[in-house]
Order: sequence, then C-alpha cells, then structure tokens
Amino acid sequence: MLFTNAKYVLNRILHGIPIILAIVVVNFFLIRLAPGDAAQVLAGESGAATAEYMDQIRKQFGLDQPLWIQFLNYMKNLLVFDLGYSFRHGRTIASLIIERLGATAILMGASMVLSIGLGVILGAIAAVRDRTFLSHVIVILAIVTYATPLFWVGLMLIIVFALNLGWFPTSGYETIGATLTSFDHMLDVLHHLVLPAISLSFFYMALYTRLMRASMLETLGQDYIKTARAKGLSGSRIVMAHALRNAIIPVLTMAGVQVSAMLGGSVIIESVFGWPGLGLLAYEALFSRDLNLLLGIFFLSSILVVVTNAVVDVIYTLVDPRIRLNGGRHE
Amino acid sequence: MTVTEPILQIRDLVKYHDTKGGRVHAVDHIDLDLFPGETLGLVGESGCGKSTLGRTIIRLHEPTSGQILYRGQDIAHLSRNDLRPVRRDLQIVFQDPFASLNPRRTVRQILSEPFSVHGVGTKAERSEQVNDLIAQVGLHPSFAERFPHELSGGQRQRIAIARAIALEPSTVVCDEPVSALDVSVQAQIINLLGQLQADMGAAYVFISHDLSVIGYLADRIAVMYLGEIVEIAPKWALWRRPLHPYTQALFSAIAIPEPPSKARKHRIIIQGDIPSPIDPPSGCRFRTRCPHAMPICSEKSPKLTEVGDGAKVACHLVNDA
Amino acid sequence: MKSAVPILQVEGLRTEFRNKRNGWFPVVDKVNFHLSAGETLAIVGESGCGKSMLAHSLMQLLPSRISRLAGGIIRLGDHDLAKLSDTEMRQVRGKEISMVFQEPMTSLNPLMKVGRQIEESILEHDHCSAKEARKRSIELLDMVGIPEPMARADQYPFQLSGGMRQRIVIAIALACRPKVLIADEPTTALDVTIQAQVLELIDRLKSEIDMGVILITHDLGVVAEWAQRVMVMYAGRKVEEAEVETFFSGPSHPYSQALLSSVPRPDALIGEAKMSQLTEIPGTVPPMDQLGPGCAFAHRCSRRTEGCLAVIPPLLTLPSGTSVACIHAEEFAHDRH
Amino acid sequence: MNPIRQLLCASTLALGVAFTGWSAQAQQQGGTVVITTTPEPSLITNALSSAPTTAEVATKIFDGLLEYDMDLNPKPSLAESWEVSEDGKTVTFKLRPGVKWHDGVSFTSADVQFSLMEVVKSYHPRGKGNLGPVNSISTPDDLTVVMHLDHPYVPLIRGMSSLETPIIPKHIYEGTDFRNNPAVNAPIGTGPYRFVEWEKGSHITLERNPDYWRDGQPYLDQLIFRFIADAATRAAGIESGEIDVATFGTINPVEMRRLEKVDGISIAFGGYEAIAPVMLLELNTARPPFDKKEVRQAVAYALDRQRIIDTVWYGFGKPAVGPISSFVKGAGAWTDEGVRDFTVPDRLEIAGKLLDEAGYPMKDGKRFTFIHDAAAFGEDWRRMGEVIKQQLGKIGIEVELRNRDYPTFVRAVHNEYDFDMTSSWYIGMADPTLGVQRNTWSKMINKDVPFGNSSQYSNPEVDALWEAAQTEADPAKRNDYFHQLQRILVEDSPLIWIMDMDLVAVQRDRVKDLITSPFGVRGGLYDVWVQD
Repeated sequence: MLFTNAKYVLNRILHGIPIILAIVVVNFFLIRLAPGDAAQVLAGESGAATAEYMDQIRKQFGLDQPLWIQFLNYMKNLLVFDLGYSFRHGRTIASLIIERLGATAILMGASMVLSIGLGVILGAIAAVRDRTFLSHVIVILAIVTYATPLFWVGLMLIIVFALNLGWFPTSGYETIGATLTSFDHMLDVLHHLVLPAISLSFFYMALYTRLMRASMLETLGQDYIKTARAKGLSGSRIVMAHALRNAIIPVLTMAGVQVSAMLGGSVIIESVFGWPGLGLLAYEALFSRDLNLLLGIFFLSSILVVVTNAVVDVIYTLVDPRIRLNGGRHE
Repeated sequence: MTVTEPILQIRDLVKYHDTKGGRVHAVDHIDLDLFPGETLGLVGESGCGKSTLGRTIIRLHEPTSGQILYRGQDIAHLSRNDLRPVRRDLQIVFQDPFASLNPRRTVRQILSEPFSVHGVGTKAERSEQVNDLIAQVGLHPSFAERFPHELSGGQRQRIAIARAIALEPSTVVCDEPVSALDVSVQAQIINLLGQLQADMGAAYVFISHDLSVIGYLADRIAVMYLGEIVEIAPKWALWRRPLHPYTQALFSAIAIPEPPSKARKHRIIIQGDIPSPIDPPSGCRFRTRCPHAMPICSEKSPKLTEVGDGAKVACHLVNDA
Repeated sequence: MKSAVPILQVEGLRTEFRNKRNGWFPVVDKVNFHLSAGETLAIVGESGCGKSMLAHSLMQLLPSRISRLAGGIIRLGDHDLAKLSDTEMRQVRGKEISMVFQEPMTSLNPLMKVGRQIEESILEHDHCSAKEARKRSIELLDMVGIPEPMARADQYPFQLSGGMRQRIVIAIALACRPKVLIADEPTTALDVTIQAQVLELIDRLKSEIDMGVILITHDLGVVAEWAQRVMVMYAGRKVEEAEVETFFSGPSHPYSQALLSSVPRPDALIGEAKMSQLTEIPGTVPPMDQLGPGCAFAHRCSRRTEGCLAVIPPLLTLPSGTSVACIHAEEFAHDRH
Repeated sequence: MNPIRQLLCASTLALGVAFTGWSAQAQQQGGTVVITTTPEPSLITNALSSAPTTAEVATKIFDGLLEYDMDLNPKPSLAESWEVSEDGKTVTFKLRPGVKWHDGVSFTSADVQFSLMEVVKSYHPRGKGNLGPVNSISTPDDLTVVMHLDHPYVPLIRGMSSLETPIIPKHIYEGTDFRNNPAVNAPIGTGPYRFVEWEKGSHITLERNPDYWRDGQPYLDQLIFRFIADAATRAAGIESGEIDVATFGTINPVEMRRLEKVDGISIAFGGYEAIAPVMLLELNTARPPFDKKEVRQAVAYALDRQRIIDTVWYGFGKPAVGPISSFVKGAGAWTDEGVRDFTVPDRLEIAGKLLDEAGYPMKDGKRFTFIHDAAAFGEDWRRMGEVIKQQLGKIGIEVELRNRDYPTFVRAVHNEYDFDMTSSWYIGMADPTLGVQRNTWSKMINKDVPFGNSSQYSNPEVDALWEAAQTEADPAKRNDYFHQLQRILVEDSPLIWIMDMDLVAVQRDRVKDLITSPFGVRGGLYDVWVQD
C-alpha cells in the first residue's frame, strides 16, 4: 500500500509540473506589469541617487535587457533549479528561501495542526451536543472568529498575552543573543510560536469548526449511525468509531484547498509577529520590486500547494478505503 | 395486434457510457419496434440499461451507434436544430417528480413552457390550454398558481404527466413513474396514465422494475438483462408461458397478495448478484446465474429469435430446442 | 408455531412527538400485539401510518429530544423495555432485540471493514476475546450466505453489492442471536430477484435461531408470501390484525380492503385487451397532529357514516379471530358472506 | 586667518582630549540594547548605499575620519587632526595610530584613499556631493592623508562622518566586485561594534569591539537590531521591554505620544541636528495650476502649518521657515530675515486675492481641482493629505487624493514627473550644499534620478547662488548666499516647506546616553550604557 501511495503521489506531482510551469510564466509577465523597478526603489531609499548610480544598478540587475531575454534567461535557469539572484539582498534566491522556509513551515504546520485539531474537536462537540448551551457558545464563537480580521486577532493576542500578562514575547522567532542548548532553543522557539500560530489558526479553526459541525450533524443522521445504535453501542463509541472518521473527510478536503490561502494569511501574521518566514520575505520583495525573489517564492508556493494536495490525497486514502482500494477511481 | 407501421423502429442501437471504471455497456445492440397507441413495458433490474434505452430512443442521450427511425426518419444522429420538430412528439415522465420540476416556477409557468418553446397558440390560448391540462390530470384549477413544493408526491407526478402530454405527443417514455409513490397513490397514477392513453392514443414505453405494475399497463413486455433484451412478447403470452429462465425467475419473484393456500407452490429463487455492466459475462449474459446453464451458453451469445405468438426469446435452451 | 408462548408482548404502547408549540402528540397510540418465537408478524400501511415509528419505539431509537415513550408495556422475556434506563436498554438492544433497516447501501459504515462491524456487536454484548469475535463473525457471514466469508470480512461495504450488504446488516442484527428481529422494509431498495433471496434468508434464519420476526413493509405481496400474521396500521393505531390466510381471503377493515384492491395484480388480467381500473384511495394519510375525533380513516372511507366521526372505533374481535377497529366491521363481514 | 582654518582650529583644541561623560552617573559595563528599525536594510555597508537603515547599522561598525559635536563642529575620529591649506585646495589629515580592523589588520592611510576615491565617490549616492571637487588623494605615509581639491569646498569637512563617508578596509575589497563582496553583509570595520550575525527577516547582532581605539568603550556587550514589519507590534515590543530603542518612523506619532506616558519609556529628542530633516510639499511647476507663482504662494498661505504638525505629526516638529532647517542655525546658514512669512493672521484673504489675480476666481465655492499624490511612506502621510485637502477646501481649491504603493509612487512622481502636488521630506544635512540644493537646482531636473528637482523649478538666479556656494571658501559669504536663496525660494515657493522634523526615537529608560551625537542613533553609540 505504501508503494501504491508513493506511486500515486509521484504521479500527482508529475501532473503538477505543467501547472507549476504555467504559473511561473504567468507570474513572470504579470509581475512586470507593476510599475517601478528595483533600481528606482533603491534609488528612492537612498534619497539622493545620481544617474550613474541608477545605470549601474540596472546593469547589475539585468534590468537593461529586453523582457523576452530576461524571460528566456529565467526559464533556462529554472530548468536547473537556479532561481536566480537577489541583488537587493546580495544572495541567491534559493539560499534566501531555504533560510526562511523553516520558519514558515513551523508556523504553517503548527497552525494546520491547531486549526484542524481544535476545529474538529469543537465542531464534533457542537454537533454531538446540538442545541445545548455549549453548542450555541461554540457556534457563536466560530462565527465571531470567522469574521475577525487576522491582524486584529494577532494584535489583541499581543496586547493580552504579551503586554498585560507577559506570558509570551510580543514578536520574533527566538530569544536573540541567548546562547541555548538545542533543547532549550526548541522550547524557546515554541514559546515564540504560540501567539502567531494561534492567531493564524484562529480563522481556519472557525472555518473547520463550522465545517466539522455541519459534517458531523449530517453524519450523525446517517443510517449507519442508526445501525450502530441498534447494535447497542454507547454514545461515545458511536461518535469515536463511526461518526468522527466519516465526518472528517470534508474537513480534510477543505484543509487541502486552504493551504494556499493559509500561505497568504501567513504574510499578515508574519509581519505582525516579526516572524522571519517566507510570507514576510514575499511582502518585502513586492514592495521593493525584488521580482526574482518574488517569482522564486511564487514558484516555491506553487510547488508547495501541489505537494500538499498530493499529501492530503494520501491522507484521504488512509481515511477512506473507497479511494485507496480503487486507486483513486471510485465508481 | 393491429397491423400498422411502427412509430419507432430501433435498429442495432448501442449506447456505451465511458466512466472512470471502464466502459458501461448500457444498451448493447438492441432492435425494437414501437407501434402507435401501444404500451411497451420495459422491465429489468438495476443496471440492466432500461432507463438508458428509454432515454436514448427519444434522444435525451446521444446514441453510440445504430438507428432510431421515427416515422421512417433516422433521428439517431440529427443535430439539435433538426431534432426540434421531432422533440414535441417524444416526451418523458421521470421517476422523481420533485427533481424534474423547477422549484422556482408555478405550475402554470411549468405547463406553459412546452407551448411557448414550440410556439403554440397565443398567450390567452395557452392559458386556456394549461387549465385544460390541469383538469385532464385530475387536479383542481387552483393548482395552477402553486409551486411544486406545495404539492404532494402524487400531485407533482400529475403535473409532470401534464407537462409531458401538453403537446399531444405520439410517444411518451414513462421512466419508473410510480416507484417513488405510496401504494394508494400509485394506483391513482396508473389509472390516470391508462385513461390518458385511451383519450390521446399515445404510445407508451413504460419502464419499471416491478412486473406487477408493468403487467397491469403493458400490451407487450420486453425483458432486459445487462444491456440486452432477452425476451419480448405480448403480455398474455409472456405471462402464460415465460420462456427465458430470467423471465421465469422474475415472474417467480413477484409476490402476489393472495391467500397462501392459493399461492404457487414452486418458487424459483435465482442465486448470486447481477454482474457488472462494465465487464459482462461472455456468451449469454445470464449464464452466471442461470439454473439451466450449458457449455454453449458461455461460448455463444444467443440471438433474439421469433418463437410464435409475436414472442421473441434469446436463449439457447429455447432457440436450439 | 401458533401455539408458542409469546416472546414479545406489547400493550397500550404510546409514543409522542413534540410539536412546534412544545406540546406533545401521539404518533403511535394504544398499540397491542404479541409475537411468538418462529413467527413472522407483518406490519403494513402507507407511509406516515406509524409502522416505522412503532418499530423505532420498540428499539427506543427515536431521538430523545423530540420524542418520548408515553405509556404502555413492552415485555421482552423478563424485561419491560419501556421501563429500562438508557444503559440497560443498550444492553438489550442488539442482543435480545435487533433491527434491520431499509437502505443497505447506507446502513453500513463505509469506512469500516464489514467483519469489524459484525465483531463490534459481539464484543459489545458478549465480552469475548477479539479472536472469538472474529471467528463468530465469519460464521455469521457464512450463515447469511456470503461466499468466501474470510475474504469478505476484510472488505469494505463499497466493495459489496446491495444484496450482499443487506446480508451483512442481517448478520450484524443476528450476531447475538436475538429473540426478536425487526426488519423495517428490508427489501424495498433491492432488485426483485435479490429481494426474494433476502426474504428467504430471513425466513430460514428465523427457524434456525428460533426468533420472532416483525416484518415492516408496504408490499402486500411480501406479506402474503412470508408472514403468518398481519397487522395493519393507520394514523398510529392498529386498525386490523389477522391471520394471513384470513386477511388475504377478505380483509375486514375498509382501509385494508382499499389497500389490497389498489395493488396491481397482473395475473388477474391475463387475456384481457386492456386492464380495468385499479381501486384508488382518495386523499392521503392525515398528519398525526391534526387528527379529529372519530375514525382517522373516515374522511377517505367510502362506507363512512355519521357514527364514524363521533368516536374512535374500538378494536373488535371477529369470529374469525381477526381484530378490527371499525364500527361497521360486523356488517361488512355479514355482507360479504 | 583663513576663515576655514579659523573654524577648524577651534575644534582641533579637542585633539587628544579624552571623552568626558555626558551624564553625571557612572557608566556600567555590559548589557545588551535592542534597537528596532524598519525596513530591514538590504545591505549593511553604507559606503555602497545611503539607505537610512543601512546607515543605522553600519555606523556602529565603521568609523569616519571625523565626528561632530552638537553644534556641528568637527571632532577627531579616525583622524586625530586636520589642516586646510591657505588656498583651500589641499586638506591634510593625520590619522590615529594603532587602530586595527576587526580582523586584526592595521588601519592605514591606504584604506582612506581606497574608501573615498574607489568606493564612496562612485558607489555612495551622495559620494559625489560630499567629496565634491576632491580629484585625488595622496598618502605620503601610513598615517597621513592629503586631499587635493579643484577648488575650495567648505562642505568637505562637514561630510567626513561615518554616516556619509565611512572608511572600509582596502584589504577586503580591493580587486573585488564591491557590491557582491561577501563582506558587504558581514562587514569588517574599525568601529565600536563588530558584526556577529544577520538572521534575515529577524535581526542583526553586533558585539562589543574589545580593541576599539576609545579605551573602555563601548560599554555594551551587544547591540541588536530587530526587524518587525508591523508598527503596532513594534510598539508592543518596546512596551513589553523586549525592545529598548525604536528609531524614528518605526512607531506612529500617535503611539509615541501614548508610550511617552508609560513608565520606563521616554522620547529621545535631539540627535538630528546634522541630519536637519525638512518635511515639504513639492509642486509641479511645469504645468498648471502650479506653473503660476501666485497659485503656489496662495497654497503656502492657505496651509496651517502648526495645525498639520499637531494633528498629523502629534507635535513632533516645528513650522519650517524655508528650505534650510533651523537645526543648522549654529552654522549660520539659516535665517528668517526678509523671508516671506506665510503665517500671518490674514493669510486666507491674501491667498484668495492671489488666486483671483492668477485667474482662478471663485465659482460656486470652487476655484480649481488638482491631485495630491501623498508620499508612499505610510499612514501619516496619507492622513496629511486629508488635512491638506480640508485646508485648501477653505479657499475653494478641491484636492483629489491619490495613494499608491511605493514603487508605483516613485515611478509616477519622481521619474515621470506626472503629478500636481506631492509630499516628501529630505535630509538637509549639516551643510545646505550637501542636502538642500538638489531640490531646487535646475541641474537636478533629471527623470532618471528620483528625488531630485521633481518640481522642475528652474531659476538662473538660484542656480548661480547654489553654484557660488559650492566653491566659496569664506563662510560668511556662503551664509549670505544661503540667506538670499531662502528669500528667493520662499518667495517663489516651488516647494512648500512645512516642518522641521523632530526625528525622535522612543527609548526605555534603562538605556542611558543614547543621544550624544548630532546624528543620534545614526552615530556610533559607543557612549550608550544600560542601567538595570
């Protein structure tokens, strides 16, 4: 089965390649529609540039070449996974991205786990205890959370838990300047991770709670739940063994789709919490017209989305035998 | 049976669906005639292709190959436009009347549609025609202004029937029209269909899995199994002497509401499940469940052969005897 | 068979539902019947007549938020099910009284192997080892006529046909050899040839385990072929109960008569060019929270008299042994003979 | 005595004099100060870039030849003394002996020659301005630097700070592609702090340079720059104590006023004397309606500067009189004498009259409409647009506001000159020739170079005065040129100077002696210490 899954994922990823290439091509030209180039931004920041200085920068960045040559060069380099060079940062784009990837991965991973975990639990409780006080509280909470802007949630958490209670740091990825053992360093990162991860997962948790509740209510109304009750099983056994797994499938589907959206959300959260991740890098790259870097990040994101969807599909097959045993083709 | 020209002649009709799992042999080389004013019952179990056949012959589905001669004209591959004049003559009533009626339109709007689509009559005339239709299917005139969800299942099915007969079609395909209804309502709809046919003279292709219902309405009955017709005969002939083992089993499986003391003693219960229409058995498709299967059955596909009394059977047991 | 001691006795059963204004109205009322081991009692009626409610009441599977058991006795062996706590009822449910539902395609958990779904029931009630449960589940699969039970036990429902699934559902219901099996329209969703297989299976197992079967159906043909006694329900009440032979020779209640004559009977029309009209029952079953005084069937009944609208007719026992709830029952019986 | 020499002699008195503390308290050794700044710089060697945040980091790592006191008088740094020749065309610096680069290599005159001529002059955007007529530098020995000028150039001595002309190590850079040299982002300098690490997107860590030539300094063990994209989070950081210093622009003015009241937090005024920032509006003089002087004057009259300062900038600044900031008063270039005063009580009537004369009579309460492109520097600048719109509405001028993202804004306004009015600010620097000149000198009308003379103001008289000031050796005469310039420019009003900006920082009170230089936090910060 593992082999089948690996083959399946590989297959999915291969299918993703043309999509990724299309995204790259579209992005390349789309990005260049934005007015202003990196030289102007740099010159603007310096506040006192001369014409020689501008020419020098443009030549160095390759901005003096015609667009189609820039494009051919880019694609040629992409074929050997060379994402180019960020002149602004004076680094290769690959190294910049790799450096930031970890932080974003940790943030997104934690947020996914939190939002799916809590969403599933809360949604399930709301459905099982339908029309009780508890379920009303959860439902209202989910609606409010769903409607609250991400950055606002982030700031409120900072004010309450970092400023007033002082439990967590206001921002950052680790305690700077501290020399810690690897275990203490891990704890330190976790300590910094708590608020941003909660903020980012808030909206999605609400989404999954609502979805899970609806799905669970539907599942609890299914005939096989009645069969389970007719067997004389206890309520908790019915929920755990029969309802939960069935109800979770739509949530998984949604989670797969939401990965790319969450990447967008992480831009906001990373900037609010000074979390040194990809989102923040992309945000800066956009405003400094560091187009190669932006393209590199988009390229990576599209790969990430394709891979995540493949992974979600695998999880799917683990949860739902109908997909696994038919090799992804049912009926 | 009166000797007239058939209104529909189906010749070597094939309809395959390509699905992810493979090619479904829904309708596999079928020949069939439908005569004016008759009711042809189409019976079979799920997956036998009876619904697909019903829909294909009125061109709701595009046939894969073969001919559909409507009054001598082959309509099997006509374009949408060329098909338009024929359309009004070929109507259908579905199993689930709720799904087939637009929930946002009143009964009047639903029933006016066939007239406006085919440009029949003025607005005032149409309104009059709708009133007539409603009366014809046995509903009170006030129903015209109601929405489908305000009607019971039986009433909705009456509206669906009214829509089908609005333009006085020559052929109506009734696709399981009473399966979703309660016994008492089922009787009402069956009676209504019978009466409308007597009034209008339309030919019915009546599709059902329930032999009792089919037997009640049909003049001739075609029995389908896995995309093929295995037996076709006038009702009385079929009832008196079912020849195909599958037909025999179907008849045997009908539970008749009569005192146990009067009931038939011999009951044939055929074993096993219906094979997949994606990969039907070789030779005779019924052989895997047939109590009389012989070696030849797996090698050769039996042809539908005339056996007298206007009956045709496709079975080596009968044909080669 | 007939003389056997009843294993299930139901007396004065009343089940109520909550209406929109928080009041309660009955959906099953004053229902009495009994069931013996080895016997099949059919319960018939149109949709909405209360037959399914009755079955769910016996199992106590109705949602507790909007329904309640408002009276009566359900005696099964030593217990009165109506008096059991939820926990006690859970121990009875699936062990002493089981149920099979209408829709085999959806009655099984799609994500659980079918063998596991059977074992679950055994483990819940018999506290045996997992190995023992596995062994018994395979025996059960074999008993309900599933070929290669070992392999099938490790399959998922979607890999099985409708008929096979219904056999699994039956195996689950019979896992603990219950005294009573309630089959709620067990073959409605199945093909004609499969329907016969399943009904024959239930009939065979009935004798094997020596249990009583309550067969809920709207198909009078099925009743005639597979049941010994029949109970007709209308608007939540029993309107007629009779031996099958008696019933199909001539039912006593006008509703029963109407039902029987509205069924198409192909065999009766052989040779005729066109059929005659089927008997129709005008109108529909009235909603249970809108019942007036008197006989609930009166407004659809062709033999209605003034008296029918006054009081709810009591159950009378006719000389044939049939009980019937119609004030005119004796006259009709007289008319017919 | 040559006036320049006179000026310089005063400061050479400080030669060799050990630094005396600004505070009465005893400095404590050790500790860490965390500074937040924004945006994160793209490189941290300011010889190659004049970006403000680059300089904020780099000035701790690099030294300049000179430093300045609060009155902008030069002080020794890498140069212990300096001397200007009689004709003003030769300047000789004597270097401090025993100074070592962070990698242990000795610092020599060759480094100075290399830094100024090879790197700063061609790579630093203001290099040409600061070094002006310096055509060559000779190095008679390891500790002597001689600059040869085409003509006398007074601003030279004012531009030798580590902020403007940092000295970088020749042995690291020589023969390499300067911009792509790895040392650009892991710099080696002679300054008080050494580079440790740069965690992109997060922080830069510097540590105490134990071999710094100022004995016993710096006091801090570590100096950390943290980069946080969100202004509210930065404010929260300083409030929670995770951040000690927030540089100007990192916290909204309104937040600064709130934080000011928080215990343990205060606002650090001062430290921008040598930066002399001025906030202004630029008017496009090449097209109507601002091609008419009367219209420009009318707008200058109609704007209530104090109100803008109070409502938009929360009082962090004072009304500007003209192009030259009053902060450089000490050097004598600034004046308000004979400069048209727009803050008279009847300014709105005057404005109305000017507009009538210019041919924009009031019709239905409206005279004309133009578009204001608010500088894409943040929320405050957009809000200032709102206030301007409201104030000009009073004299019948309708303002449409346009807000765009930074690169779009720069291209449209400062490269294509496609605008009516825009807001901006500039660093005036210690000498007007260095900072103020570029906005009104007609040679700076160049679409390829943003933030030059974008209003396309061209006045031969003004050009002549700017050019004269560039070569004039006599400070008094130069100041006179500047005074004339102020009168003419304010009269013509191609730009409307609104405010002399207070480039204040926010700091925790544990940080002591933060501001001891006219560059504030853009100085070396070797005096800073913490009290815990």
